[in-house]
Amino acid sequence: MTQEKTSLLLDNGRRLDGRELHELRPITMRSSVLDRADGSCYLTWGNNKIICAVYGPRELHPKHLAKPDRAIVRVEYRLATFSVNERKSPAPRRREYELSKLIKESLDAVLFLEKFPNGTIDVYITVLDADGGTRCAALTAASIALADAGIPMKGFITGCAVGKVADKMVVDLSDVEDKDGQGDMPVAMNHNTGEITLLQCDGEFTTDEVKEGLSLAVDAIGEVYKMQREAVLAKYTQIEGKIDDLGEEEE
Amino acid sequence: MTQEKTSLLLDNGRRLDGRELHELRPITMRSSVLDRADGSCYLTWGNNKIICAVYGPRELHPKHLAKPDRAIVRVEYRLATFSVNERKSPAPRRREYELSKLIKESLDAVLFLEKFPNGTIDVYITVLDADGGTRCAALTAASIALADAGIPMKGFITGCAVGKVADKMVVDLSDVEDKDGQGDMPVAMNHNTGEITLLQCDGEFTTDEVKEGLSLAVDAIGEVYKMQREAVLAKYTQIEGKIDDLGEEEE
Amino acid sequence: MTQEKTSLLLDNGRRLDGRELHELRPITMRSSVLDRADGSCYLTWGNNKIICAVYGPRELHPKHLAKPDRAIVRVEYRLATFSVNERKSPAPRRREYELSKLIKESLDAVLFLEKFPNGTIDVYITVLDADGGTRCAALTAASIALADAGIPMKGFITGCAVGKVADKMVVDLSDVEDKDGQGDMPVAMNHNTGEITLLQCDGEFTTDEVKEGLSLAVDAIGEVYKMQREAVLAKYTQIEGKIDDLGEEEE
Amino acid sequence: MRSEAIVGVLEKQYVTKLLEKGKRVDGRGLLDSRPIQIIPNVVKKAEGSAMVKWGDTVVLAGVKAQLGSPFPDTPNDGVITVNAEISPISSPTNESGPPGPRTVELARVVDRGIRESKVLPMKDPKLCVIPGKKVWIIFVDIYILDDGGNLFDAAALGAIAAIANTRIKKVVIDEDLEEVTLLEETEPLPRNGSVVSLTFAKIENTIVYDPNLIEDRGKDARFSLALTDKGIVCSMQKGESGIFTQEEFTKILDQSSALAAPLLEKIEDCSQYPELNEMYNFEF
Amino acid sequence: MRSEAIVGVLEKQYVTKLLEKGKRVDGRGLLDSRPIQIIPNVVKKAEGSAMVKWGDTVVLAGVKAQLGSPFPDTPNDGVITVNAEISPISSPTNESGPPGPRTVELARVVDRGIRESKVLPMKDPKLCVIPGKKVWIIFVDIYILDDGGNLFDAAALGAIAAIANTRIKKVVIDEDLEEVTLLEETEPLPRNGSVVSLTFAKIENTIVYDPNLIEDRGKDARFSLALTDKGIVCSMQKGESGIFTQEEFTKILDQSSALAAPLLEKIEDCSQYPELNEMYNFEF
Amino acid sequence: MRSEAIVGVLEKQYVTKLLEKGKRVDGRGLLDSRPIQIIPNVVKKAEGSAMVKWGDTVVLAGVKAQLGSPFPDTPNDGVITVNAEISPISSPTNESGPPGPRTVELARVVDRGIRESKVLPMKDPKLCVIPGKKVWIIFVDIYILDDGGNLFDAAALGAIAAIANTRIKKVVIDEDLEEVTLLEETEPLPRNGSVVSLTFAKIENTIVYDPNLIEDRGKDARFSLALTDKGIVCSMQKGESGIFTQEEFTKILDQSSALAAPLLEKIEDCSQYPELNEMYNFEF
Repeated sequence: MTQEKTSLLLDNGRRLDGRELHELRPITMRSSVLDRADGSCYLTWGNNKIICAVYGPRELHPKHLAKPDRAIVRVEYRLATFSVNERKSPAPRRREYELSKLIKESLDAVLFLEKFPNGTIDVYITVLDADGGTRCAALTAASIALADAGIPMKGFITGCAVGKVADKMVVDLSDVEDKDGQGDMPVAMNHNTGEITLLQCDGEFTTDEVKEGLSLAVDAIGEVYKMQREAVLAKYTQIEGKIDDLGEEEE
Repeated sequence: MTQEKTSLLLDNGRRLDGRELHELRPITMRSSVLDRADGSCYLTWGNNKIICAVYGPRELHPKHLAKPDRAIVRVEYRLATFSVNERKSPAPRRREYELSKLIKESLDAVLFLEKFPNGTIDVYITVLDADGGTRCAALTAASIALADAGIPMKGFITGCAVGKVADKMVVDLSDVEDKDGQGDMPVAMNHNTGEITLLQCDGEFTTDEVKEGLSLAVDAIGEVYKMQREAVLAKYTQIEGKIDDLGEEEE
Repeated sequence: MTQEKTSLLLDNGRRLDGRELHELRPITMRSSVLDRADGSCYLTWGNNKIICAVYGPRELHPKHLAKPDRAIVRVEYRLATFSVNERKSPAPRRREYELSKLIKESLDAVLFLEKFPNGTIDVYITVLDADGGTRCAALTAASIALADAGIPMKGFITGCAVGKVADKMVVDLSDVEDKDGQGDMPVAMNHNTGEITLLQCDGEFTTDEVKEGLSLAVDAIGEVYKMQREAVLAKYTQIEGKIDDLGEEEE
Repeated sequence: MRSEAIVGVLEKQYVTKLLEKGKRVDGRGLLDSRPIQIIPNVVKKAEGSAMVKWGDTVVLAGVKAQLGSPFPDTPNDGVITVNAEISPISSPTNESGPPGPRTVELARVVDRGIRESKVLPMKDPKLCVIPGKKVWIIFVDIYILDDGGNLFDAAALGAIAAIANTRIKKVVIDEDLEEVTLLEETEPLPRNGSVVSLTFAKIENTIVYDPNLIEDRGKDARFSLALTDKGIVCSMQKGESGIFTQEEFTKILDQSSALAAPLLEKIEDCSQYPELNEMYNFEF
Repeated sequence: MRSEAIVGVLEKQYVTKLLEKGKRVDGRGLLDSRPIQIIPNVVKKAEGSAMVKWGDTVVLAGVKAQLGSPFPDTPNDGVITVNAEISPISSPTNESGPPGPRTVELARVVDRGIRESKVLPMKDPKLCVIPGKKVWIIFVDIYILDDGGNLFDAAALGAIAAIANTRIKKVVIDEDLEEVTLLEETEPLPRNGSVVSLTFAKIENTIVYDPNLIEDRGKDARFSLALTDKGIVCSMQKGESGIFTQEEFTKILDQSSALAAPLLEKIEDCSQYPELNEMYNFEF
Repeated sequence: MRSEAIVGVLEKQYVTKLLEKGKRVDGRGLLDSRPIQIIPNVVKKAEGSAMVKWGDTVVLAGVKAQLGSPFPDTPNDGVITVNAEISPISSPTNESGPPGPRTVELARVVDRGIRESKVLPMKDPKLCVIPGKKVWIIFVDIYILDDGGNLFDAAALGAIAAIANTRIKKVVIDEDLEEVTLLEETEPLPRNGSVVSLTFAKIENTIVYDPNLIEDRGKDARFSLALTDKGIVCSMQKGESGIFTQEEFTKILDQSSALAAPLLEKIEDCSQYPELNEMYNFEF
């Protein structure tokens, strides 16, 4: 690891992909991309490609799993078999089960579940191409897909990982920085309220580095949140546009 | 494959097992072979040995799978572990799932399912010894077992594979002709109506060869159908015989 | 095996661990060891360490498995992954399924199941350290845990294996005697009535040896039964003591 | 109570009343066996096989042999594994899917009978081809096709009968390369003697040998023992929730070798059939 | 009858009535295809990939290549395995979990089309690196992301398009040590020609090519055939409970090569994209 | 609402009211731990083990070591794998069967704490016996036997305590043959320092350390962090549907090393026991 510490930063202090320490990778978000789903989002984040579909609120089967006073959220986070270096078996791994659970718990925090007794909101996420930071990107996409499905929310969940590379805290680790760096720290929050819904890390951090990382994450999440809002608004603008077109056709 | 093309036909133009190009292997069929099953059939076709049991129409559990306006047919086609060259694991393979689905769909076409609302007709087929053409043999056996169970039918499903060997279309491929030949084409139909319920192929055929194959299959199925009818009639004759015996005993 | 025959007995006629031919290993039993379970037992038998928890009688889910006229007993016998020489996979093996079935059937024989219609009594046993004779030790522990849960019983099931080592019938085989000896014969019974609820063997026995083994087992079970009764009584004595303490505190 | 449960109760009352008078539902004596038919070597793709009809019970057992690695703790031994499937073909109540406890018990009891009898000489050079490297793995698979009672004895008989007519390929060993070449020519699987299973059902206070379906359904307890041709008990298994007394086991043991004799004879007949049998004569 | 079932009946009546007049719900002719868009090479971590939109159906196929051992019975052949997942993303009725019969059939039909077409020359030294020891294992995985009808053709097109832009690593072989070193440099996966799938739905007495979602739901029977660029039929599959007549199959076969032509052209376009594509232009 | 659900609501109201006054149900201070007892080396068949009682929670962790192949991408590293089972023994609501999400999260969090702390020096020649060929595979299995709250810390403590008393067999290496012979003599598993887990529950607006069962059931959010003996944070995990603020995390981080100190001491005691312990003194 000692070798990697230096080789992950260029002589000019920039990162291997040319980014500044606190710079995000390019991000694109499109909602309403799928015909059959109630809500959907296609998101790219660096070389990550993620698709998310939301179905619901709908009746939960089998009924004995339903909650009489609220809806439940079911989340399935999956890696496509070809999205990683070594082909993954189609059967989900323990990591996918864990991240599904954490993403579900994060989304719980912004949904008005008591509005839909006995119901379920199903969030299906597939990582089509993985390049580091997929769980944060998945949460960001899921919020857009939920909004796209017209499900009322207290706010958006927005995620961004920070990490430690060459003894420096940096924003938005790439795959190679995640694997060869000194530590990864995914964070997700409701940007409007400052409520943190996901925090993990692995690697080696001092407590001060953890604190610094949290601050960097909060700032980066603010930037991603702006794009997220635009993506959702864009859809409504688009619909308005379509309604205008419709008006014209009707004339 | 070029070698095999010639080696699968003898110098006299006959096939390795001495058959003519359009000749079926020896076939035997016996119904009512099992004590517990509602209907059953033991069928041999060349070295294929197939046993089929039918249970039903009976109530379907769990009930939420039942159809209020008709019965469903459930088919399980399985290869015994020792029926093939390399010992097969007892857990069913994808091929067995696919063939179960196709056999079920074929049988659907001749059953009066609307007569048995909420019910199920269960067809269990095990290939005890496999020698090429098992799906067609299985369908043929299943029709006999269904008749043996007294289940009303619009007609029998009868199957027979054709295929391509040494650039010639031949009837009823053996295991070695299936593996080393140029193509296999299983066909099943209701002989009385000419309705084809199963058609598959793999290999290399011109469209004319496919058409020729279909015609050969229809003819061969006609021959098999005759045996099938006899097997079912034989049972009733047998029962009549037994009733006669019974009469004698009672005297 | 011919070598082992002699090497499993010392020159003084004693067994490798110094025991006489008909001598039990040291056994300890403690009930009420777990806070959450309705009844529990921690039992050591030589180097065997076994924990057993009982839950119930309680309602059985799913309900369609329940019996309207009696409770059912569900038993899960498991080996901890580290309890054996080669690490065992956490998924249960066929041996664990078989022994769960036999332990359940043994316990059935002493429970008043008709007292708890629609109910279930769940017995979970985990072998934490295995050293031969675990099924007999498990049955012995389960009886104590059932009594600890306050479940009415016709008697205790008590188990003890006998076996054949160096052409002699011996009591309570150790792991090495089981593996390298000539035969193992686990026995379990209701000592008070002489009803034998479990009998198995594998190895090579004459019919006379089987009969001798049965007699040895009955005697050894008598010894273990005494300890079992004391362990259950000890709990009540302990509770009485606690009630006395409570009385003092209240004064 | 569901209607099947009530039928079960009535059926058991009927069986019990007859047994109290010393009679069985099918007229047999308490220690009589039902008729048994074995047709060996019926499956061409299998290295050995046997179709067994025992009363109304029908069982097909097949043997496949593969070269493979020995288990690390027994590097000089061939491997045998016995598997059973109580097929949904065999009765209206059997379901398909992974084997349940009843199937697992059946498979393991048959397995132990064969394994512990040492009928297969695992250290024989024909089975342990290159010690520590290449051994024959013998798969015995048993399919229950019609459940007419006493599956244990029918399955065990099928298994040993299939073993008795098994032929494995001859091999050429290249010790240097640790490579084994399989020849087309076959030879019989080596075998030392034979083993049979004897199963008894206890219904209320009566014990019967070879329970038929009705007795099997009504039994309180089951006891099976495996006996070799040398009269050695190599496996025992008491099952179900009922109980036996020490005296009852003693009595069963005393009767065992007389009951085993006709079965042992039948097995020896099975090794005499080299060529594939058609089942025209099998009386399903 | 549940409400969805009633909707299904009404929907089918509507489709059938239109078809009786020779019209389809979306205005197409009986043998017209819906619009098709393919973007090849969209997944960086995959050796090859293609995103396909076919009508409203969206499919992503990806190829991964790994060095591994050949199958014992084909020691001189590379290995291909085709897998499909009808993702719960793709419709409200698809559930997650192990593949059901519908998914298994889809995967196996696509697999046979590619395998039997011999589009991948398995004995090519580029695929069979060291005969009997090391071969490339080609995994083709297909994800159905939006189920708008005719999954068979869309999945097959995605699979072959992904294969068409697959590049595998060059290798250096040490024959003595039987070791293979992978280089960073890549080369195209060898490929012989191409193959397409043509799917027809029969609704009552009318047969249509490329069924859309509503037609797919209302169909009585399905027929797919795989045709190579040489006009060879390499796979056929009739599915569902309805039936076809011999004459209907004959008619379909006669129409097949005309329908295959535009698809074959599209596939050739996919091998022209060496660099990673962003999907900005993909019209979801 | 079912009766258990109502009990849950009342229980939480009770806990919350007490916490508003700064009090806990069992009288502890907000950052106080419950009593902890560890008995190391209790399982003879295991290479290392520890029985832990933490409040009412009982955990048994065991270590098995096996020689095996390294992962292809880390040929010079030994392998560790941590597995947990929340046994049905441990509470009326846990069911047997494959691990659910709750068990998977527990196992993975404990695994990351140990793995990322680098307590096991995977490249040490004692663990990486023949680079690229033979390494020790260390299986750490954790059984939850009594669920009295705070499973994360109890499981992590059991795991590291079991590691601390693990002894593996010495080996003799034949480099030419690439063969390893295991000796009977053992030596301690190499270990660099130590690591502990600290878990906090947030109930409404109060954060407590080491939640007991009632607090665990009533909690809105959970936060665990793994801290090494050098004060390095090597793993963090926020769980459940509630939220934390940045300030709350900061406060927890500031308290962490003081809370870790007594646990680190207990772990070192566990490496002092070479001989097998009986659990006579374990206060279940």
